[in-house]
Amino acid sequence: MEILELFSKIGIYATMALVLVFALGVVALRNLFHCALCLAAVLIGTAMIYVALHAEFLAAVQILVYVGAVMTLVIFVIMLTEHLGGKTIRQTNRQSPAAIIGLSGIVVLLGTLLMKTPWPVTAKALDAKVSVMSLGKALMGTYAFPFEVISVILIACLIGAIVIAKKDVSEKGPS
Amino acid sequence: MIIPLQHILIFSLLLFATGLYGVLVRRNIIGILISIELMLNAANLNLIAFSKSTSLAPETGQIFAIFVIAIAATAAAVGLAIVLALYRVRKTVYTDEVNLLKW
Amino acid sequence: MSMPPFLRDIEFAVDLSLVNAKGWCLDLLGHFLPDWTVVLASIVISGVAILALGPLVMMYLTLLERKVIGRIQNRYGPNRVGKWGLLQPIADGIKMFTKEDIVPAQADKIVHFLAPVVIVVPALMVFLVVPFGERMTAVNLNIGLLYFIAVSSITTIPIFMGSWASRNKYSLLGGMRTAAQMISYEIPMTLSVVPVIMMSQSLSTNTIVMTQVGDLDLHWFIFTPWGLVGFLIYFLCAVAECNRPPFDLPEAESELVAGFHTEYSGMKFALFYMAEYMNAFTLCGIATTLFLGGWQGPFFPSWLWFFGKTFALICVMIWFRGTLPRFRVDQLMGFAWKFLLPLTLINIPVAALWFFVPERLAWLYSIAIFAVSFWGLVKLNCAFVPEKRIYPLAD
Amino acid sequence: MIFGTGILKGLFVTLKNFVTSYFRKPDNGGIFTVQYPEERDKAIEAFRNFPFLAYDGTPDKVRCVACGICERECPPKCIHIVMEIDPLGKPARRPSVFEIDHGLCMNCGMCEDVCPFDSIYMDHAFEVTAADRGKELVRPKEALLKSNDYFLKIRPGTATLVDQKRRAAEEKKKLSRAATLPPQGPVS
Amino acid sequence: MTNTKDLEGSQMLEINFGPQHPSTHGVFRMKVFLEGEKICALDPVMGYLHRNHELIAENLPYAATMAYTDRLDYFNSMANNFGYALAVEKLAGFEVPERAAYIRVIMAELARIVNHLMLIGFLLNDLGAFFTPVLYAFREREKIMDLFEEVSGSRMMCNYFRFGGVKRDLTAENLTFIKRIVSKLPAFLEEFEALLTKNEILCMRCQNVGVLPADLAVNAGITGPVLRASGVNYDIRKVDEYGLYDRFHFKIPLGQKGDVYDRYYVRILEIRESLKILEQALSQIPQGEVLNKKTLPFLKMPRNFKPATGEAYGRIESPKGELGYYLVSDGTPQPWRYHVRAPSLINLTVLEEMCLGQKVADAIIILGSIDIVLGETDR
Repeated sequence: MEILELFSKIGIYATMALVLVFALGVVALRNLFHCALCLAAVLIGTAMIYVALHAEFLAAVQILVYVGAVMTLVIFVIMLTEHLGGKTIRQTNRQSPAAIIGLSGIVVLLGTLLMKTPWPVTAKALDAKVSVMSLGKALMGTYAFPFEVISVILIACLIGAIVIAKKDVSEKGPS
Repeated sequence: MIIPLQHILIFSLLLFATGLYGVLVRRNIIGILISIELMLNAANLNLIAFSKSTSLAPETGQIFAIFVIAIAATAAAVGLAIVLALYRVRKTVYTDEVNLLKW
Repeated sequence: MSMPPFLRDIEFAVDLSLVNAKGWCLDLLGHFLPDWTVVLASIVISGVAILALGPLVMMYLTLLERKVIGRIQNRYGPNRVGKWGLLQPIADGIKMFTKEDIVPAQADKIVHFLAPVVIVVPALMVFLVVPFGERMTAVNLNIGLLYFIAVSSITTIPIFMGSWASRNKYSLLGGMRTAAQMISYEIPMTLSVVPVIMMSQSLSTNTIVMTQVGDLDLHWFIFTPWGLVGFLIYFLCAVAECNRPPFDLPEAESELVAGFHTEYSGMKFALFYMAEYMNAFTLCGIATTLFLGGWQGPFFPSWLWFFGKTFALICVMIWFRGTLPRFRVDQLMGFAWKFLLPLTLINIPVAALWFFVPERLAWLYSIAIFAVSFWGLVKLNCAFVPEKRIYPLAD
Repeated sequence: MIFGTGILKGLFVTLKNFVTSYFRKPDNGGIFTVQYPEERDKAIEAFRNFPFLAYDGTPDKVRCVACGICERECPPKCIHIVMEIDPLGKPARRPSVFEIDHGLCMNCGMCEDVCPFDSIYMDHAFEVTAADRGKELVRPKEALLKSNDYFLKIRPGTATLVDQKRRAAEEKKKLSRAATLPPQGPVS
Repeated sequence: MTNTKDLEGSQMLEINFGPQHPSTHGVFRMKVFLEGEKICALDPVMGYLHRNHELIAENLPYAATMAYTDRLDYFNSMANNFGYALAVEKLAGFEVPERAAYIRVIMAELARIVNHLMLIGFLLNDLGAFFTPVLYAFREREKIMDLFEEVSGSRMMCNYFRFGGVKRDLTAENLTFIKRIVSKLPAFLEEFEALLTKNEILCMRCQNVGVLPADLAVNAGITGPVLRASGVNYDIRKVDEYGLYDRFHFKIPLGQKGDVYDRYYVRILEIRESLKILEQALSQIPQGEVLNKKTLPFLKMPRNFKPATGEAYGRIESPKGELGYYLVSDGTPQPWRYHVRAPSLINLTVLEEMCLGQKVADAIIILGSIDIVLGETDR
């Protein structure tokens, strides 16, 4: 069975590499629609990594919420704001070289720190299986308050988004 | 865990850095918003990875990730609504063209 | 009612024949090759079965649809290629393959190419959790239902890709409509499933089927008031999710020519078509699983029951197509948000109370609640109610 | 009136049609498709398609005298006639060229109406094709000539009337000829 | 009326519906400016099917034009023939034998039934029903078409009417066939209405959509069912009493709001009234000639027909509205001036007023409910 494990390892690293490539696409492509599609790919790839980390529920939520809803919203707005077939104009500002230098510094710094730090990995945690039921119990028990707060925020933002995007009083906002 | 924790952390660091780069250099507001989604994603990945390896209650990481996803969705909704409103008034979605600090 | 034991044995053998066939293959393989190949082979066999099933189902769904609609309209439907037109799908396939593939000059070539390819992927992926029969679920995920909802929600993205990349205004309008429609109808659809999850206390499709177990005394969820309402809502949303009439606005022929796939031809068009029909099939399959007892049923093999029920639901979809005109955009959205969504929200507490109340009483109050809420919702949405008109006859 | 009853009623109508399509007769609301190459609609005598030229007996006995009335009266001007000139240089009262451009003809039946020589009639043949719209669609005389027997077959009513009329005219002609010329033998 | 030139290049989405589009009923183009799905401006563009009908007719003898009038409104060539025959008869003062007049009324009403059935079918197609109403309508139309073929020789391009009568007499079988059609149509209409009239989706889509106020309709010269759906009682069959329409008892159904639903339902009611006329005509039809003997030579030799100098306007209530033919003769075999007042074209002029502020889908059904045929609109 080691071979199968090897396969899955290869699969995970390949997914990671692909996700990084698509992430670069998100920030570097000129056509915004392509960027959004790359982001969708990144999100799906991350969901796959979640599955590999035994967080299937989270993966499903990620796809449902991010890809199904947020991405649709993003693409919708892109469609509304970009002209169909319009020429792609310069998408980056002049901070780009500075940003690259600074960020590579941060990456190197944090990366070395990450590699140097001894991360304690407990065997109990490795064995622990998170079922949907235990997640639900935690949400409704330990984290009931944050959960409610989140729902209030969601409602508030829903109303806020509609109010902001609304054109004038006589017309309906996007649903 | 199949792959070592460090690798996941490095991966999420790279993802985060890419997202941050996007936030810093993008002119288009929608571009900035989707780069922020990238960063949030990297953070989520960290949460999951840590919850798999530490002795906290195993649900914690996932639940926080779910919260993050919910917040990200609200952020996207409000942000995009603002973009739409801005576009309607200014006919542009480029940050450096919206520099009047007024509507 | 009980069957004689030998009949039961035969039924069992037939029932599991497909499963056993796969098992024998794997056993045979296990004699010669290392263990990991057996695991791999198992995946490959299931995968190939699904990959073959998807297009096959799609091909014959088109034939079924054309035949049924033909009969509804007093026509024969296709009857030239093969007996009763049985080879028609193959002829169509050949035609699609050999047709010229036209890409608009202004199109975003890569995305235009990718969209039909990508749209098939989620359509095939959802087959993984559909329980086709006893022990015939490809992957028994413990979050199967959530997986199904999540994966089928990806479908909007390739539709967007197609509509955007075509650089066509009809496509663009179709894409916009798709986004609005799919997101709107996903919400009541997901919520209509919640009572089922509550009752079976599981997200696994297999467990949901098993909680509706029963031979002739039917324990299907549709035979409860909340199940019936949930089923109706789910089914209407399913019709909307796979863009079929009366909710076919994204590809409204009389308005938007063909909506998001206006600029597709040949094989790419066929892929869009395929995804649409496979979605219809899986949505009906999941409806069967959730509300109609899945593969449960007496006498016949379980997979026959599953396919029978699913095809019955698909026939209802086709029946809708043969009868109903299309909604308008605002009415479509209003129907989802002002009618279906409140009804699902009422449905959930009704189902929750079902646990604690004796059955007779539960029937009574749930019927009362649904009647009142239906009446109230119709009254509130006065736009849905037809006006009464009198036509004077003058000399 | 409960919301949805109209839709249910409509669904019932289509269901009824679905079921009855299996056993109802075509004229009673069943399937009325005529499966074309195998089955054919019943021939209707009045049906008119492109015109043809009738001849008696053999193709050289054309009724047409190339008078050109149809050519002149044809609304889309799709007929082209050239009168044959006999070796003596006199008009032979027979068409040497008689062409109908099927690409122009609109099957109005005007030529049939105006022809004083009972020569041009509307045909029933509708399975006419051409691969080239410039040349092949212009049908020459050879393609247009059809015997009176064919005419009798496709349009028995009209053809019998025409035949009677022609026979009567012949008789009259003979009689008048008999009246002007001395009899040259026993008249049968 | 918005000038669409001003809107070009604005933020609005400009869409050309047509000339190739599934539901423009031919080669017709609607230039539409959209804001989201709302119509801000609409510009009907026609002329793609222009065939020079009037000029051709001015260069042909009067009899030859009859075949061309078939091609105007190709759904009811019988009605077109009727109008043209009326105009020429007015010009030349021909009488029509009684039996021929009855046959004309029967044919015109059958054509009206065919036209209204097809219109409702296609309107439902525009509404998104997948061909079912069309094919049910086809089922009934087929019988009437068979009859047309039997009497005239052609299903659609009938060319059946002649000056002073009709081309061919109806046989006894034809009459029983028509009786059978007439006796069976009410049952079909019941079925059709069960499928459509009370359907909630149809009501939601059609009611209060594309409202045409009565005063606008009158001012714009709208005629036919579109006008009557707005509640104006104007039917040329009653106003002119041409043909034999004064002998029959029938009513004029009127709408109240003038929306798409009224236009749909008024047509259903008109079919019922047509059936009443047909029943009366079939029971009253006398024996006799079908063609005025005086006109026969003119049909044999069209160029001999030279009406005296003068003008005539013959109009009928075609299924689409007032179909008028205006003829000016200068004593030659060809008319000096020939003009067709096509109801499709004139009814189309209010399209923009009806569509503004509605959704895209509404524009399609409003166009469908006006009932245009491009052969007539563009001529």
